Amino acid sequence: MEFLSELIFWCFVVLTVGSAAVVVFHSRIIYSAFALLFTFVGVGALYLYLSADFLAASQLLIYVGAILTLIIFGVFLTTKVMSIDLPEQSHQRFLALIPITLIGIVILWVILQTPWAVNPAEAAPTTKELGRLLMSRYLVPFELASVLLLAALIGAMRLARYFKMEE
Amino acid sequence: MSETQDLNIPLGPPQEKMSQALASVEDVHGERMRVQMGPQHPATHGVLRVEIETDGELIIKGTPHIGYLHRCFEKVAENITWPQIVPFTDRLDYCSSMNNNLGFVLACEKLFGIEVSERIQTIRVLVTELNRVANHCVAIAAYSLDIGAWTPFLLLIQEREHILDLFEEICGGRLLLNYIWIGGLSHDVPDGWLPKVHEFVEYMKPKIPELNQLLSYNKIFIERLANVAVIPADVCYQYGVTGPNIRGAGVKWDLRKNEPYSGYETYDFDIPIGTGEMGQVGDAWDRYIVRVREVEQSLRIIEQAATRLEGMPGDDVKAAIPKTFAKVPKGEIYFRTEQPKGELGFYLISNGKAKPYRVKCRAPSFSNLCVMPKVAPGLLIADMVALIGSIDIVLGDVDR
Amino acid sequence: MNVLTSFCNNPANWFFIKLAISLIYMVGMITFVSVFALFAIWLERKISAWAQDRLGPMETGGFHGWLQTVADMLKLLLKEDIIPDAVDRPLFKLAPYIVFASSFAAFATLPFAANLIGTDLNIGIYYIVAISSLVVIAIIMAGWASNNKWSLFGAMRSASQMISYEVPVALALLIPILMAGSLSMQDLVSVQAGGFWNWTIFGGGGFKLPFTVVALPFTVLAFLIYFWASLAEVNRCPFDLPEGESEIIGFHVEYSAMRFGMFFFAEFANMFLVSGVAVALFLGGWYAPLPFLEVSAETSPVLHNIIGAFWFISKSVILVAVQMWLRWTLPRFRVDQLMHVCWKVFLPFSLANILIVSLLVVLFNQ
Amino acid sequence: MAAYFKDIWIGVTTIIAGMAVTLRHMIFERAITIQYPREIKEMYPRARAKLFNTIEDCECCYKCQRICPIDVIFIKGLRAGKDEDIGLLPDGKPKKMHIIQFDIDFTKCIYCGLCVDVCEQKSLHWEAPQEASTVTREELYIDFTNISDEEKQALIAKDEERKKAKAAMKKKPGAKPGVKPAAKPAVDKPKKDEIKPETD
Repeated sequence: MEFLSELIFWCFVVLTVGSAAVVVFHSRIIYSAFALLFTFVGVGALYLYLSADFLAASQLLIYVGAILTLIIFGVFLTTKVMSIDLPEQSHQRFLALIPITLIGIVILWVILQTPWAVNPAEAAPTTKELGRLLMSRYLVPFELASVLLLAALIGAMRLARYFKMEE
Repeated sequence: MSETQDLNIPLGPPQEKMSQALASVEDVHGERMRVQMGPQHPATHGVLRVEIETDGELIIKGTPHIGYLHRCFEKVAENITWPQIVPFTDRLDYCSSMNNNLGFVLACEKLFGIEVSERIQTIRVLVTELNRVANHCVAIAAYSLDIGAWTPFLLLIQEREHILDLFEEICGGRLLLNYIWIGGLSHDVPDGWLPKVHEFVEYMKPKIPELNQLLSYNKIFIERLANVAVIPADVCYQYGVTGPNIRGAGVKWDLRKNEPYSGYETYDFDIPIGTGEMGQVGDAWDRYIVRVREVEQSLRIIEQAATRLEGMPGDDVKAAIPKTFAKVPKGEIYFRTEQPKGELGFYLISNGKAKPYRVKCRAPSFSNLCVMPKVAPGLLIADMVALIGSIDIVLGDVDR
Repeated sequence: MNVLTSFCNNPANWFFIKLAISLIYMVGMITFVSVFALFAIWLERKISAWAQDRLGPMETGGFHGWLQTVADMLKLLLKEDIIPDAVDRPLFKLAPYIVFASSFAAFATLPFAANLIGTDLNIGIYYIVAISSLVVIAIIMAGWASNNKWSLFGAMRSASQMISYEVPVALALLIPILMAGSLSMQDLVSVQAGGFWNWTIFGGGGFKLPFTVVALPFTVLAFLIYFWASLAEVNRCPFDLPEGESEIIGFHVEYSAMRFGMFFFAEFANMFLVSGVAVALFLGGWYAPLPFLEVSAETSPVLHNIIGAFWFISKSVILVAVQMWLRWTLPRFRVDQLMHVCWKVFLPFSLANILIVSLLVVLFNQ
Repeated sequence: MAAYFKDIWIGVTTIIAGMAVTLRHMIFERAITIQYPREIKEMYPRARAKLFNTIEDCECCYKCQRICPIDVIFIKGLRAGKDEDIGLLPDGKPKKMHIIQFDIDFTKCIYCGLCVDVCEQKSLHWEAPQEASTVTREELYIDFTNISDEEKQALIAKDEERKKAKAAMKKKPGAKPGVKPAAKPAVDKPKKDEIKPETD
């Protein structure tokens, strides 16, 4: 049974990484956008393996339901979306090598430094605890985030309006 | 018809707002989408193609392209004899064949100087008003379908079926009737038909409040139509829009009252006009409700005509039909009648021979459709459907 | 027999047993959804026919044409699968599966009875809301891949509509969640035990009398908002703009054969899903309207589940029938009116509703 | 604000009113569907369902052919000899014509009823069959004559003989030489396999 569980886990890993590769490497931007769907779903499934079920559902709801839709709309609204050819060749290879090496070093350092929890997390309902934390310890960031979103909402509405109503 | 010059007609407030919006849209966005609505589209009532330029769902330009149903009516009519044209007039506006027959026949009778008896005139009024009810049933039904309500469609088609049954009994045809002939009628009224007409009127009367309850005063329906696709009276004058459309714009113009024919002056009926009850005068809802109220008025006329006929002695309905059309008076004439969709005019030139020299048909649907490029900018795609439905076109009539 | 018992008793094998049960449940659920979709399509035809003084299908299968949709499905299966030349083939082929899969995946936490539930996640209702948002992407995919302007219109409309209406749906669902204090479907159902006066729609939901009377208008309002907004979620009339036969024909205009059938199935599966959620959260789930109409788990666990499933399904079917009744009565909204109704009517009402109900919950919970 | 709530109120009440109407139709109104093969609706006597020509009564006056606006009636008659007695017409006059062709092309007929009206013998009339539809277009090209091909050929031959005799009679005084050639195909109806389905 361990084997089956592992198998499913690796299936999701392949799904996530494979679709992420499509997102990065595909030459047509619309395919990249739709491949993101599978990446998000795969990441959500990986959250489930960490017993973070609330987070998994939130991942689906927010990233797939809202953000991905937004990205796809963005792609649609890009002019001449059909004829965009993403450059497949890089021009300044050596120049690009410097930041990439730096970033790689940072990531490697983080990976090596982090004390990874190798035992599976305890499967316990996290929802109530999350709610408590958000309403007590992390109240200010939570509220700040909502204020930020509200401001973004209002700004978007202002931008989207075609014309001024008569005052 | 593809390009219409701008006539600088003052528009109502919502459209003004929309045209302002359009101006700003043109500044901001460079790209528009050109969509072909039709010729195979469920809301175009036939094979009409509307070429629309949209920005999102907002229509910037809507141009009707016609001719997919062109059958050369006028040219065909020059090659057949006078009485043979009558069945072809059925096919102009196939929803109101009787009225087309009557328009052509009255023009011919005036040209040839034929007088018909009062009884024939009364029967003609009766059947054309019946057909007006049937036509408005189809118009309202198809409109409700356009707006997305299915049930009124089938309920109204059901009422229309009763009228078609009456027609089948009186002349044998259901849709294409060929009942009114030059100088008379194809058949006399059969026995037991007039009581059926009375029965139908009694049956139909309560159906209109039911329709109002189900559809006309439904909030969603009102919201879809009120203030949408406003055609003001001056635009109607300029584009030759007639029928319920100009009456919906608040103009009391009905040839049955203004230029009475076939004894319409002796009947007691009103002309319903749009009053801007739910929004602006001349919006889609006004045009719609005028049709509903016209059904009521037509039922009144039908009742009066049927009562009159019951008291009238029978005579030969074919007495005044000329024996031969080989020699007819020379001359030309333009005669117009009030068809359910608007003014139906026939311009006939006779050179004295059995076949007409020229037949020109002024079809109401064509003129009504012409107003579309004027009204379409600023509508949403869903409003375009509401516009096409509310001016009630039949493509057979537009293309001829 | 002994082998089976020992197999079952070995904890190492429990995983396989669980897997087998899950597979059986899954297959059973697919069967149920398909049969329900067939039945619902037949019911839709019948209801439309009755509303329009017609008879509807009468021939196929004898009694009232009950086999008609089976025949239609067979026809769809046997039809040529036409894929237009200019479409985006991979996406075009993929979209119907995603639509069907996501609407089907949500059935996992729908509680049909006390033990008839795929998995009683502790975030059950949240999971349903989340997973049904996948449909949006699939519909956009279908509309885009069709390479047809009309289907793109449909996809755009659908996406904007479903995203907007997720807000009032979620807010309305918060009311029973607030009252029950849990996201688990079975918890949400079990607080409504014992007669219809304990149902959440009537102010019950785990609370006793004084609260019930005060909260009654607000819970009813929450139910109504949920029901109407869920109509938009599943693209039903009067919110059927993505299909909008008379305007834009719909996002699936280029689809034919069974690919179209998948969209069709998914629509009816979704109808059952939203009705099922409404039943579970507002209308007492699998509890009978009156307590004596059900069998307690002590007397017979099997019968308890069967009777429970009966009540759940019949309540859901009634709600589905109401959805159909609405469809055959009302005209369609326009795009801007749709948004108006969502943001300016449903949203303020549901927000106020949440405030009031949470206040009441706090007041009466002490 | 008042308008906002009023709008919502009107919306709710009118939706309920509409639903009441559909509910009434669902429950109280009887379905009007006629289940066709089992229930058959009586057709009215004047119904323009299908033309039928009682060939025994036909005068072969060509009036229907002339009035037809779209020329779908094809008639060919041969004058009977003075000595021949081929029966009487409904109004008592003796028949004068052999009808060797009376075809109506129902694929083109527009059912206007003009031909029925001009028929003085009432031989061309409307019939109301319940099943007027056919599977092929060829079946809609209906031949109403009741004579066999041999009889037809015999009649044509006889007619040609008579015409020749007439021409010979006329030739004697030395009149016009250009008599119409009687050899032109007597039956000018298209052969059945020639009627091709037109695309519409």
